[in-house]
This record gives sequence, structure tokens and C-alpha cells, in this order.
Amino acid sequence: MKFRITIERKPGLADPEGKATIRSLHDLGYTDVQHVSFGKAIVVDIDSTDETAALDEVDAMCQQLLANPVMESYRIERIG
Amino acid sequence: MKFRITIERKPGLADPEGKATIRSLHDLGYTDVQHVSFGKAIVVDIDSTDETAALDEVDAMCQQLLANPVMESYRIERIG
Amino acid sequence: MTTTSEIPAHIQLGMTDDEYAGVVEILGRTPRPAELAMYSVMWSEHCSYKSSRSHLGRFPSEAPWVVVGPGENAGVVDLGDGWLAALRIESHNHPSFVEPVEGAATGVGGILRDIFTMGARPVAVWDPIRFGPLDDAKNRYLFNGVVSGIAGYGNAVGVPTLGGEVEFAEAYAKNPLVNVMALGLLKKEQLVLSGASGVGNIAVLLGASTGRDGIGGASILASASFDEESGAKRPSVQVGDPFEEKKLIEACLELYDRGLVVAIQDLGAAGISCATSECAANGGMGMDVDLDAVPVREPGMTAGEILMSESQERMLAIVEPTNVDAVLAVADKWEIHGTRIGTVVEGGQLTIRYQGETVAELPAASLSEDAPRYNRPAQRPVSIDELHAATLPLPDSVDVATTLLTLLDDPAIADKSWIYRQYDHQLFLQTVIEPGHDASLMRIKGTTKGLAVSTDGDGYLCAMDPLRGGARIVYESALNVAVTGATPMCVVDNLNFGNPENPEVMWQLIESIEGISQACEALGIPVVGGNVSLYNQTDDVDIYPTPVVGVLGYTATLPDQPPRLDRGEAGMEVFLIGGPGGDDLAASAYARVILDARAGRPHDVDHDTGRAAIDLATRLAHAGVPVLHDISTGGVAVALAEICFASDVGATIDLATWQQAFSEEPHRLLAVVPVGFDWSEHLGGELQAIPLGVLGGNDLSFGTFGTVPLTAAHEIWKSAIPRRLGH
Amino acid sequence: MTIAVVVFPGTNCEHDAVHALTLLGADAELVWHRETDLDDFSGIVLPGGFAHGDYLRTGAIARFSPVMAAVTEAADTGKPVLGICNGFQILCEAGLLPGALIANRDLAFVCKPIHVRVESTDTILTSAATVGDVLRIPLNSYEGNYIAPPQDLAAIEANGQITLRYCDENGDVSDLANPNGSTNNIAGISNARGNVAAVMPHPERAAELILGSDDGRRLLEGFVAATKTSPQTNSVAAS
Ligand SMILES: Nc1ncnc2c1ncn2[C@@H]1O[C@H](COP(=O)(O)OP(=O)(O)O)[C@@H](O)[C@H]1O
Ligand SMILES: [Mg+2]
Repeated sequence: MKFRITIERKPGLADPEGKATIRSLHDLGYTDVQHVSFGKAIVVDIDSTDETAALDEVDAMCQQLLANPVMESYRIERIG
Repeated sequence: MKFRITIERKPGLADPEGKATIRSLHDLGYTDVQHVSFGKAIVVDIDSTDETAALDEVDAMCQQLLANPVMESYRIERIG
Repeated sequence: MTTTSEIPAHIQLGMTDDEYAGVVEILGRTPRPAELAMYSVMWSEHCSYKSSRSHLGRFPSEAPWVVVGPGENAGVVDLGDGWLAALRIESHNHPSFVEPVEGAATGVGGILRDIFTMGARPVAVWDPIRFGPLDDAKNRYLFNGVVSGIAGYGNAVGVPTLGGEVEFAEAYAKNPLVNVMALGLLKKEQLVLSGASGVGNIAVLLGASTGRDGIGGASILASASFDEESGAKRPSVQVGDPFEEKKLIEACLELYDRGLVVAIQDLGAAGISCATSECAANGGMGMDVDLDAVPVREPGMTAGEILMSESQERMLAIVEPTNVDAVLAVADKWEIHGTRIGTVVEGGQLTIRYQGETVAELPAASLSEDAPRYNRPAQRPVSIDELHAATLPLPDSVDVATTLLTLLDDPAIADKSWIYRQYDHQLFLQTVIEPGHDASLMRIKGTTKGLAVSTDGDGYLCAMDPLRGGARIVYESALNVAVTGATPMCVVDNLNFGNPENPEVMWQLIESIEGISQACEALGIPVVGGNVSLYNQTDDVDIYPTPVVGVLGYTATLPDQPPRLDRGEAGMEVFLIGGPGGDDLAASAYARVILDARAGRPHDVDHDTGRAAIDLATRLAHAGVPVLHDISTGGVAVALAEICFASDVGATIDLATWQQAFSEEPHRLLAVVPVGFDWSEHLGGELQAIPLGVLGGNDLSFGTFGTVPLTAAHEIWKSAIPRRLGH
Repeated sequence: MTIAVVVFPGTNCEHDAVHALTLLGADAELVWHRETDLDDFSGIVLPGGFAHGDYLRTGAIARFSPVMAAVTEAADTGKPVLGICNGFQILCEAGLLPGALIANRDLAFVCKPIHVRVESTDTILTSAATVGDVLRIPLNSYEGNYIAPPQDLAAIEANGQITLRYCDENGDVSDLANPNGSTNNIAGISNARGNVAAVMPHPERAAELILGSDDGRRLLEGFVAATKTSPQTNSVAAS
């Protein structure tokens, strides 16, 4: 079973990657870009047949390791 | 208009970050995890009312700046 | 139109019909596919040096302090008291053009393995790099990517990058040069070589698992010219993992410390096939290799793919059977793979099996020793004589001050801190003089000893005269290390040239080797290693002939206070040390940047003056002279400005002609000394110390040739690179 | 009275830390990250480097190394625990210090000497310094940009847990003197008790004049002194 975890910086906290990217985009002429935020997309493949259990497991991984609750929020979606 | 760009490493390329992460997940007891791969999730906000034009623009940004065509593939979806 | 399948396999792999016939003769039969792949890569230009080998013997390579000369993974020299230094230089030009970050990163990883293969701990890296002009977005992308690749890998692997150089010219736009030099330190008893001796010894593969990285990369990327379509035939990119390499370094050093390996070889171009055959051949042995044992990253890999894979961060250790368990335990401790993949056997046969089949069976030595050698025709270009006969269109009078501002804005002359600030250059608490000076100076902790290194090349100069250019870069590099108080000891060289099938390129190569050799002979410093990178050509345009040298200097006792650019103070006097003359402008930055003209024959070296200048610089450094700075790109004016910027003080100097401000004639340096410094006990022979002026004030003043405020000049120099990159 | 210098796979400043501590007369020893018992040590240093490659997030994987339970226990009993650079990042990930470290403002690694101003002295890192001291110390990091949620930030500011701020050579704390975008120019913090402290620049790289500065000694001396009065957790040390 495949899950995509999307991890985003919590709003209000600095996002140097987003800031640098929007600057470069403006320089390149994409001046109508108003905001860019950077996150991670982690795809996890689990050997499981029980979607609920697998989802719980992925959620536990996120809380324990994959995301940092101080600065990040995450979303999980099944993709395969 | 808001778009999410998901950028993934092309298959077959070494993924040191994925390797280190899966090792840590196994150590933590998530032994049924079979594969972890790392990508980026970038959210771009564009001041536009024409979805087709905006999509074209985001695609151009990906090709020009956001994704590295040698190592990465990308997907764009509208999220707002 | 021919389809791929009609083209014979050996041609597709880049072999000529004659080379193929040679393989058939060695084997006495048609090669199997894996065998053909092995020969094609091992006999490629990159691995076999087939076009350059016959000329490399010209380099002087002997001296009493040479422990290991050219031919092994790295050169090794003796520093006394049981200390050895290992050094090597490598290029990663084509991979860095395809993917700048990973190309440069894996270049660093590769050179480090060459160093710790010898038993040494890698302690420093330098990065001589070359790109097209920064006004082009693609060149900026490549430059940025290469620097972050070097930073990303070097910093994380935990080896400081202590300097390098950078040049920008259209000739490199479609073929950037990324060279990397590395230095390692070891105690005598830790030296390890690569020959597999001892029948029954076990070959253990250490490090990362094997994937389809850069299959055929060595031959395709390093030995073929590029054209606009090369995007399409991109082999998969090698991705560096500095974390894996760090663990591999520590594991290998522990193995050496505990005397657990007989021999070791890194896996570079052509991966397992190259490492097993070299290990066997160097020990005069054979080897049985079982590919099924190799840990793979992807399912379904063929024998050829496993054999040829250039996956990074792997080593092959030869271990006595009784030590295998201990070796595997060390691998386990450092969290890397350790796998038996072969056995050393009698006779010279390399046998490789996979999934119950013999996929290769050949004389191990034939892969390296029987490689073809070419004596390619060389031809002196007619145009070079016209060039030398021409004269530069020099104006009668020049405002030195405003001209200096234009030069300071040239990215090759400007402040390089945008680059080296991104590199950890302080790790190991050894860096006495950091990047930003002529050479970096390191202490060997726990001793009074010091080592200095400078890397130097000058494609623009060598294009105008490869013989004189070759000699001049050696002298410049040697003088750079001398101003830290070190005595030049040995050289490594990286020969970056165009297509060797072009006779004019062969001529450039031969001339450069001659020039480098003559200078090394005059200085008594051997060439202990090097690398040749040919086919640096895109769309039929060859790069400038670009030999790059790295000189290692040594001092048994570090100066109490080594000269530094920032030790100048108001009131101190500025002297020019050198011979007479000093106003020739051929191949100078003045000609390149201001006139945009190429004419005249670059000034030649003078071996007596060159030696004397180097010797004097070393002595002055130990005599406490606060600032010594060699005069190179941009001449006296730029050298003085660099001292003033670092020391944050102005200067007033007098020159007889404006040309003297910008001439780059060799063997000259600036010295800043306190008032009343007694030159008499230092000078002699052909060298003079010519008083130029004093430090002080807030301006750079050239008397009748003009004045500029120090801060304005400094700002231009500091911002030239970041401004072009949009920072 | 030995200080443990913890080595994770990927750590690279461990020998430098031992070297500098030894110069100050302390005993320091390397401890592999699989060690689970640190009772015999009088203080702990988590040195700089790239533990576990810094993959995922800097410090994220290291935080689960076996040794970290013992580090946490030592911190709870009041032993001096010092994180330098990567060690700072690990202590934040482990929750022993508030906040997190993210990529530098300019998205580039920064290696250069910078100045920091001492802001508080009630910690194991700054006890030998004086408030207002300006120290020149090398910075060397890609992720040196400190952030914290607003309430945490307010708390550490109010409690005097900011130990060092980036400043210019005159001690002025300004945007211009901020090398990496760190919030409020924060270069070092401690926990409320003051026994767990971390610093982004490298004091061990500024312990000898031949390397450019010995200002780092003023910090390390405080730490070494703290390890001498450190609470003892086993009978051997207590006797
Ligand atoms: N690519 C680079 N990487 C690291 N340091 C560099 C690089 N290019 C130049 N530098 C450093 O900048 C300083 C000036 O370099 P350069 O102008 O080439 O010196 P020189 O003219 O004396 O050879 C040197 O200390 C050098 O090591
Ligand atoms: Mg120089």
C-alpha cells in the first residue's frame, strides 16, 4: 500500500526556500506569483492489506519521526 | 489560483535521504515499510483567472526553475 | 539510415574495429557481452589514457621524498618523523555539465576515495573550476550548481575545502571544467597499496549497494565529445551520498589501524570490473568473483550492469580468510555493507560468475596492460605564430585607478568568498591560513610541521603559449605556497584538453607537458600524480588547453606569524620583489578584460629568477615579513588592492609606466614591511626589492596615474560575483 | 570527571571538540551513539557534523540514536549537556531545547568567523563570561536559522534563556549582523535550568590564536567548570 505524506511548514514560521523561490520566479518574469511555500512529499510503501491499520501506522511515523510538530504539519493520502 | 507541484526523483536514481529514513523507520519498529522516497511539494499562488494560462505558466516555472529535468519529474494539480 | 541494431556492439560501446580485434586476439574467441563491456570501458580514454600515456613519462617523478609516484591511486611523499602525505587531483568535467550538483559532488567523493585507499585520512580538498561567462543564465546555473555540489558533499563528508580557483571564458561555456584535488595524512605504517597478494584471500565489497548508476559513464561521459543531442543519451546520473562515504572512510581507517586488510581499491569508473581486475593484476594474481553476492539496490540487474555500475561510495578490500569476520564486524559497526564477493586465485585469470553462468573469463592484466596506446599526430597551429608576432593596441596613457576598477569587477579577479564561504574550511582545527590568500596553510596537529597548497591553471595564457603557460602555472603555484613559508615539494597535475584526434590539441598537450616538466625539473619538485581529461569539446569547439597544477609545500616548522594579506598597517612600506622589466602585457588580464585582444607572446619563465624568488619568499615568511603576495592576474595594481582590502588601509605607490601596474610577468611578488626593514641580509643575485610606496590613508593612489577611494574599489571587488548571481 | 563527546554516524567535529577540551585541561572521551549508559561522565557534548547525514531534517534521525535516552536522563538530573551546531539541532529535535533550526536565509552554507554578544550568564556555556562580552567565533552551518513558535520564543526571551546573539564587532545586534536569518539574532540558547545549552557557531574552533581567535575559550571554560561541579549520578563519582 502506498501513501503520500505532504509535510508543510506551519504558517507564520519562516520559509527561506519559499522566499528565495518567489524572488527567483519574479526575477524570471513570473510576476503574478503571489506566494510560494515549500514542503516535502514523502512516499511510503507499506506491506499491508488493512488500510485503516496502515493509515494509523503512517500517522504514527509522522508524529514520531517524519514531521517535526514544532514547525510542521502533515497530510496523508493513499496513492496505491 | 493555487497549485500544488509534486516533484519526484526519477526512478532508479539513488536516494540517500530515502535510504537513511527507511533505516530509521525500521529501527523504530516500522518493519513493514518497504520503500521510502523523497520529493518536494511546492504550493504556488498565482494572481490569475484563466486556469489554462495559469497551468501553462506553472508548467513553464517547473521546467525553468522548480524541477531539475535530469533527475526529477513533476506533476501539477490545482488546489484552490 | 542505420538503426542501432545494425551497428556492431563494439562500435556502440565506442571501440574501434582494431581495438575489437585486439580483444578477440587476447581471448582467442569472440567476447561475451560482459567482457566486451569491460574492455570497452577499461580501454576508454578515461581509464586507459591511450592518447596521453606515451607523453606522461616526460614528467619528472622522482625525488628522495617520493614514497609512491604516479600510477597508484594517489602520490605519497615523506614529511619526516613517520608522517606521509597523499595527494591526487581528478576531473569531473562532463558529469558536471550534465548535472552540476551531483557531478561535482561525486567528483569530491571519488577523489577522497583515492586518498583513503592509500591508508590516509583525507584532510583537505581544493576545487579548480571553469565556466562560461556569468552573463549567461546557463553558466550561472552550472557555476551555482557545482559550488553547491562541492559544498554539499565536502561539508557533509567532513573534509574541509581549503581553496581552489575559478576562471570564466566562452571556451568553457559548453564544457565547464570541474577539477578536485585532495590531500590526506597518514603515518608510515598505515600505507596500503592495491595489489591483491595471497592465494585464497577474500575480496570484500564495502560500502553502498549497487544500482544502475552511470552505467558506461566512464566511457560515455569522459571520453566522448558532446553535441546538442547529448541530452538524449544521458546515462543515469550518479548521486553522491556523503553520509555513506563518511561511514566508509571511518570504517576503512579502522581496518587499516587494526591491520585487517592486505590491499584495497576504490570503485570508480567501471566499478567492480575495474576494481577486481586492477587488484588482481597489481598483485600478479587472478580472482574468482561471484556477482550474486553483490548487494543490489534494484531488482533485475544484469551481470553487465552490476559489473559496470558506477554507484558511489564503494571499496574492494582484500582480506586474509582469518580476518574476514573481523572486517565484516567493522563494516557492521559503521553501518555499511560488507560482503564477500570473491577469492584471490593463482594465475592471472579473472573469472566472474552470475546466476550459475560464467559471464567473464579473461586475463586480469589485459584490461589495463594490453590497452591500446596511440601516438596521435601533433601539429603546431600556424595561427599561433601570427598571434605571437602581433602587437597589442596599447594606448599611450592610461588612468590606472579607473582601469583597476574594471579589472576588479572581472569575476576571475574579484573576491572569491562567495565560493569559499560555502565550504567548511576550518574543520580539524588545522587551517592556519584559510582560503582568500595565495595558498592555504595547514598545521599538522601535534607537530611543528606545516603544509601549504595552491592550485593554479590559466587557460587563457596556455591557449596563447602552452609551453610557457605550462611552466608559468607551476612557478605561480610554487610561489603561492612559498609566501606562507613552505618549500614546494611536489606537484599533481590535471591535463584538461580538447579532442586528441585533433593534431593541434595533441600539440597543446605535448607542449604543456614539456613546460610543466621543465619548471618542475628546475625546481626539483616531482610530479607524483595526475589525471588526463580529453575530449573536452562541444560542437567541434575545443576548450582552451587547460593544464591545472596543485603544488604541495612543506615546512618543518611553521613561521610564528605567517604572512597574511590582512597584516598590513598604515605606515608600512610596499616593495616589489623581482627582476628587471615588468611591463609586458601579453596574455594579461589587461589584454583580456580591457582590450579584449589577444596578441604577443607571453613572457617566458626564467628558471634562475623563479627559483630565487621562491626561495626568497620562503625565507622572508620565516623572517616575520607581515605581508607577501605574489603578483598574478591583474598585476601589481590588483595585488596591491587585495592587500589593501584585506588590511583595510589605503596605499600610495609610484610606478615608472602605467604598464607596470598591470603586467603579469612571472616570478614577482609584493612585500609589505615595517619602516627600516633591512633587505641586505635577504637579497642577493638577480632579485631586487624595489620600493613602490607606503600603506596609509583611505585611497588607492597611483600618483600621476590616478587615485580611487579604497571603499569604492573594495565594494566593486566584493560584489562582482554575488551581483552577477543576483544576490 | 570525564566529558563524553558523543559520535553519531556522520558526526565530524568530535576530534576537534576533544582537542579543545583537552587544551583547557579537561578529560574528554569519544562515545559511540550506540552507548546507553553515560553515568560515568561528568558532562556531555554533542559536537558538530551531519549526524545520519542530516537527512529528513537535521537532527531528526539522531534524536532516536540509542545514546539519546542517556543524554535525556543526564539532562534531567542536571548534568551539563552542550550542543554545538549539529548538536544544537539534535537537542531541539529531541525536545531538550525549544524551537528548531532551518535553512539559512540565503539558502547557502555559511563558513566564516562572526561575532556574538553574551546575553545571559546563568548557563553552563556562559558562566565564565560577562553579559555584553563580544566574542569572535567561527560559524559553519547550512541550517543555523533558529525559529520557534511565538509563545516559546516569548518564553525563552522572558526567562533569559537566550545566551548569545549575533552582533557586529562592536556588539550591535542588527539585521546586518545576522549571518543566517536567525530569529532575534539568536546564536545560542539554554533550557530553563541552564544545564542544557547549545550554540550554533563553534567555540572549539576558536580556542587557539594560531587559528584566528581564542574567544571560544571563554565559553568552553564555563562548560568545563560546570562539569566539575556536576551532580553525580553514580557511587564511584560521588565518592
Ligand atoms: N573555486 C574556488 N574554491 C575555493 N576557493 C577559491 C576558489 N577560487 C578561488 N578561491 C580562493 O580565492 C583566493 C584567490 O584565488 P585566486 O585569485 O585564484 O588566487 P591566485 O591568483 O593567487 O592564484 C585563493 O585563496 C583561492 O583558494
Ligand atoms: Mg597568488
